[in-house]
Amino acid sequence: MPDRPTLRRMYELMTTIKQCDERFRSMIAAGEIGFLHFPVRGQEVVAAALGVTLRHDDYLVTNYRGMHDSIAKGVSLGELWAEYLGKATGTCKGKGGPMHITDRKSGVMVTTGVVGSGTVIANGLAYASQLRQDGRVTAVTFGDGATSIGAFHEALNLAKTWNLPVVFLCQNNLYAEKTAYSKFQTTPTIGERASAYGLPGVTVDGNDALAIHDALQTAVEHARSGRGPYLVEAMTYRFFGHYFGDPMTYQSATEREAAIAADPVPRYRQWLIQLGHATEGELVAMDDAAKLLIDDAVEFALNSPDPDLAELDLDVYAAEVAA
Amino acid sequence: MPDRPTLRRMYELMTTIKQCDERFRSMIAAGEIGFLHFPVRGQEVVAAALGVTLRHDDYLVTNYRGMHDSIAKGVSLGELWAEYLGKATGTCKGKGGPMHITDRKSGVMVTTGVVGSGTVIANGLAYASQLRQDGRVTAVTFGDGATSIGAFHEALNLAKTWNLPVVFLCQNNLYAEKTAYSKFQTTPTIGERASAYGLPGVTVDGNDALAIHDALQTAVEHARSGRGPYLVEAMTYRFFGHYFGDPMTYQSATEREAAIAADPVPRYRQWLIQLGHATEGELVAMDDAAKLLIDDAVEFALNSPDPDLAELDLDVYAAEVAA
Amino acid sequence: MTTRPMTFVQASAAALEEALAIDPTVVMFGEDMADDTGGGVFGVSAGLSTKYGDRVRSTPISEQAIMGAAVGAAVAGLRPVVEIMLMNFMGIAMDQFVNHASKLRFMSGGQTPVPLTVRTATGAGFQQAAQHSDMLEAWFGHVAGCKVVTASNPADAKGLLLSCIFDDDPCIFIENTLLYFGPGAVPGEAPPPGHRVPLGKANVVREGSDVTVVSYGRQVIDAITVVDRLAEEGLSVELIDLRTIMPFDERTVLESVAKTKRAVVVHEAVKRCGVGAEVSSRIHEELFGELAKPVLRVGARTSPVPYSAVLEQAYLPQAPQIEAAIRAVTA
Amino acid sequence: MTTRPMTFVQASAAALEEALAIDPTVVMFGEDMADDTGGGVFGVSAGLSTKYGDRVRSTPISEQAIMGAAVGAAVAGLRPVVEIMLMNFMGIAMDQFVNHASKLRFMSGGQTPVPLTVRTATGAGFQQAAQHSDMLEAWFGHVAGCKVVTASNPADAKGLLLSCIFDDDPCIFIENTLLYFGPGAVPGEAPPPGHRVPLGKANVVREGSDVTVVSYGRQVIDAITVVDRLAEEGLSVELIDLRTIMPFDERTVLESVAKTKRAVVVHEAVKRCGVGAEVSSRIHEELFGELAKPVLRVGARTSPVPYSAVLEQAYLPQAPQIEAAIRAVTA
Ligand SMILES: Cc1ncc(C[n+]2csc(CCOP(=O)(O)OP(=O)(O)O)c2C)c(N)n1
Ligand SMILES: Cc1ncc(C[n+]2csc(CCOP(=O)(O)OP(=O)(O)O)c2C)c(N)n1
Ligand SMILES: [Mg+2]
Ligand SMILES: [Mg+2]
Repeated sequence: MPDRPTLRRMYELMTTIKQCDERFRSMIAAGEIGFLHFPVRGQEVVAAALGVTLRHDDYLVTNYRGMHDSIAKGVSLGELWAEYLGKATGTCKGKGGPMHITDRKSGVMVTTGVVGSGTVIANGLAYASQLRQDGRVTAVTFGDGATSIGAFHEALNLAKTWNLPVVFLCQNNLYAEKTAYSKFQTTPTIGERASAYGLPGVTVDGNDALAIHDALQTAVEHARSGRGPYLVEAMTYRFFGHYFGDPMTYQSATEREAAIAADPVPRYRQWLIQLGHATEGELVAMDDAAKLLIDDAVEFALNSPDPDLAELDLDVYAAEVAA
Repeated sequence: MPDRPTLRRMYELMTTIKQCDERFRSMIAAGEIGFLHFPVRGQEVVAAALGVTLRHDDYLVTNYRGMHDSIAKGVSLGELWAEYLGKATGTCKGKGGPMHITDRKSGVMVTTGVVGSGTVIANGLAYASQLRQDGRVTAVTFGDGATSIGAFHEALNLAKTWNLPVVFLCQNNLYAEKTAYSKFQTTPTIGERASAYGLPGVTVDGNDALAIHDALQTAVEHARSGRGPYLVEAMTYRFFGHYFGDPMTYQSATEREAAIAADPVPRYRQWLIQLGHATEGELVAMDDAAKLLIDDAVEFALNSPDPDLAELDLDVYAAEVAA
Repeated sequence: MTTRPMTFVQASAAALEEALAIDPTVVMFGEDMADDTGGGVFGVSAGLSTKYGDRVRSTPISEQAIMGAAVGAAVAGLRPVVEIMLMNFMGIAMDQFVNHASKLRFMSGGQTPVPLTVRTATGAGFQQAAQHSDMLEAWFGHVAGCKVVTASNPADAKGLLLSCIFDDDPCIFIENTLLYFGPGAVPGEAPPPGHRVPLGKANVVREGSDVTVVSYGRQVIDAITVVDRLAEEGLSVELIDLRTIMPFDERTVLESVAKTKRAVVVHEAVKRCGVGAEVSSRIHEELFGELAKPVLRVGARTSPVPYSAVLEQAYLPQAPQIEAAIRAVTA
Repeated sequence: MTTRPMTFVQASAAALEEALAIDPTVVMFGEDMADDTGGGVFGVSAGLSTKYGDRVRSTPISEQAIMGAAVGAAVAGLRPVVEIMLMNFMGIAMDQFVNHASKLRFMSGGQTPVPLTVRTATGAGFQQAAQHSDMLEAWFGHVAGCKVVTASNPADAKGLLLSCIFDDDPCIFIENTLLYFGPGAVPGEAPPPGHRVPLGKANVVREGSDVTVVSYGRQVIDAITVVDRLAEEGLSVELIDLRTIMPFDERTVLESVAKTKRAVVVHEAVKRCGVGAEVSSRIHEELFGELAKPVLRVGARTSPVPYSAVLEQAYLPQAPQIEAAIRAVTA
């Protein structure tokens, strides 16, 4: 059981992620901003648990649906918003965008748009830590769909043979785009597929903050102590489809409504109050503080300039591309 | 237990493969012919068992170390030799070579030089059979090293989700080029990795004709009856290294000598006699017949013409390439 | 002949449906493709699995397995049409497409043609950034044994896709997401059923005598605007839509340039080592003595596709650059 | 300065050893690489893992994992040098090399350079057929963000490989198997320790005034033979070895052709959409008015690499074709 500050920090992260996702969606719906958004609403808990489990200097590799992971790892909201809006002040100067957030200072090293590709990259980061003995762990997050891709297999296999300090975190939200997980499920769980590589794997309720926190803590500790890689499958759900605007015709309304009714964020909030870890007043204050942070981030992003056209010739190579 | 004709046929295949490999090596050593040869000596038994288990019209996908598989599946020795020698009369008119034997008439559909790549192709052949309900099974052979590659994972996973009639046959000869299997072994066996895809997998002694025949028969029957894919790992050994001429410095002489001392071909031959399935005289006749066939094949190949230069513009596309 | 309008999405859908209907060896698979998994990410395959059952299937996210299965199915005599959702993901399937699909006919001495078609969407302009927008046709142009095809209007899309499917060589058919959903997605005229556009044959979109513009895909639309505007100025531009990008219709291109003595090649892909370099080189090699000016190329900057809209628009070759190049060679 | 002879294998080995020795961030991995797994398939890395321990590692047969680990290690600040045994297997690692290694510096807005080097062997002429011989440098030339390098002699090989390793961009260094073990494998002069050959700078192998030949890799050796023979006839050929194939040293090439007014580009790769098309186009674009003849390209036929030795030799561009092209532009 995490200590009280950790429990409260998890809530701060959840409410920030939840409100951030809501704000993106409402502003897109209102036509104030426009980009392809991959909603993370419903998956806040697993990200929050990851955020409090990793050290600030640990490495994270995430993917296009990675806003929650990035926030949890500590990316500044202003820079995140600015990047999503393609502004010069964004984490990547507006050149990468939502699918490619890199933020060295918070340890978000790579965000990939290619399903499953992050798993093999994570090994390289972990290898660097292993050589340097810097005590860092690398975590890589990916979806249920990503476990079908060859890179995932190669990644687990190499991580095991090199005994790398890496945690593979599958956020199983039951869908890969329009394809239900159950349609392509060949084993009862993804967690147990780890045994094909001789590494430990578990499947836990990713919407249960204590359960996923516990699993991640075990996994991170395992990796950090030199015992090698670990696979964690966190069962969760995405409330708003693959992308914002997804008509979600391929999924049953009942299933979705049930998931929303069991929304893990208010559930956790309730639990904090019930167990006396925080008062309603304190939680309202956290919600409000997150709102203010987001207000600032939005303002910062909206008021930021577009990147200079000269940026096109920069960062392609170490030297500027000659016109 | 296979019937007597099958037991004898297996020996015919083994002695043909063994002598063929010996002839290639002796002629290369003598400088009479020259090409990069991947010896199959030591792996005859598994190929022979496969040969008698598959129907003539079943499909086979093999790889650069595939001479034994091709012979077992029924490729004409003359055309095989001619292809190895790059002659116009070869299976592929000399354009593919040893690493790319295709022989439609015996069901050898693809031979790949890219490790593990055959596994995903096999699925496509099996899918065609599934649609046509032609009762064919597709077998694909690959090595222990190939199981580390992503394509292998994708292949097993898709084969299971589509319930394809395909048999994945891993010939575990304990080495991948210079890398001992044990160096990269993450699970006790490769056979058990099948469980990560919900399909049956077994590991058997591939040098024990009855054991491997039994396993393959079960696997092929399973696939043919519509119950889906099957993984068979056949434990074996390659006597002459990765390629002919390989100094084999990476491998212990004792290990190799022990393997050669336990040569599965004479062992099986002995067993046939002991159990009364064939007499010494009959087996000598088989050995001699195989030798004559090889003599003919060598002569045919040596006397065949090189391909015409016009072949360069043919078979690139359906239409001839315009000069 | 019908004149109801047709979008690019409808064009691909119609070609697929027609192919499935007329030939039982046509099969289709890809991610999300079957109706119980959404009918395709862009809805192109909606309804097809319901109608054609097991011949239209969804796959796990496994580009190597998709392409490999297509190779195997083609070798077994089927005509698989597979979807690699976005062209950048061909990076995962290159071994199967290049080392296997494109070479097996040759390696087998002609025994195993590989009549597969890859449909793949791509194109910059939607802020999909560096991993979802690349035009990579030049890679495939360099590979002997495959054909690379794209369309600039829905009727061509339908006719070319059908030709790809029934062609006996592996084809990669590029669908532009901006033509699907962007400003260029204006419906065109629907062709009559059975309409095919032959591979290997370019289309002279505008006849002209002063300069030849060679292009393909979405840039043909930009070029039409420029060419028609210049016509008002009295500049007569011959506009060629390659349709089959590679191997390209040298004859049509060379005959045109022999007439106009000037040429501009336009494509969306990065200019460096792009298809434009091949087309330009062929023109120079064959018509050097007759050319009034060097062939110019218009293409994207040497950069990954940027996310920011302003950078992305500056990255892309646009109408003003096409116009400038035409003016430069006719000056 | 030492003059002991050095083979290509020794050149790569020496560069690797030197890099490992002087910079603790240099790491190496690939199949069979460590000494307990044979010290590398061609023996290039023999002894290095024994000396440098965990910095030199073997991997399972997993090209995606190899390239991905190199990307991650580079992002973390190491200088990984990875071996993709043969260039055709890059087909498996394209997503990692192109979508990730080559773009991450840009996508991250400059935060994460990817200073990795891929060593990969290839080349036709050893009857290794269609899946083990391809020259695919044009693919990488089309990708903004990476550099493509190859050497025509051992001293360059050592100096260029060292420069790749210490370059801050992803580099792909192509090693020719025929130069390793074939008739071209004559040892060259060993360069002094520390010798580096700068990237992006071509080498003028022979100065001349009548015609410029631009080449790289093994074909430079063929070209030298031809050029030296033609010199006896009084034909003065300037021979340029690009060394860095792409981005190439336009300045050296253009200055030379501005002088000679004639050019031939030679490479082993298939001509269609090859690097030669880019070089040829650039020369035409910049020097059209000064050229006496069109730039000619010499490259492989439009075909997969055939197995049969007679076909393979006919597939490959050879000295007679180089000579014929030179004669054609100087006629
Ligand atoms: C290699 C690859 N194939 C296909 C796609 C297109 N695509 C984007 S997201 C997605 C579904 C991924 O599902 P999952 O891994 O479960 O992650 P989730 O989106 O549910 O978080 C697909 C197929 C891609 N980006 N990369
Ligand atoms: C994708 C790929 N990577 C590397 C190679 C080089 N290579 C050829 S054979 C081989 C070893 C394969 O070992 P295994 O699968 O055990 O088969 P075996 O040779 O023992 O039959 C390697 C690495 C290749 N051909 N393909
Ligand atoms: Mg999912
Ligand atoms: Mg092996």
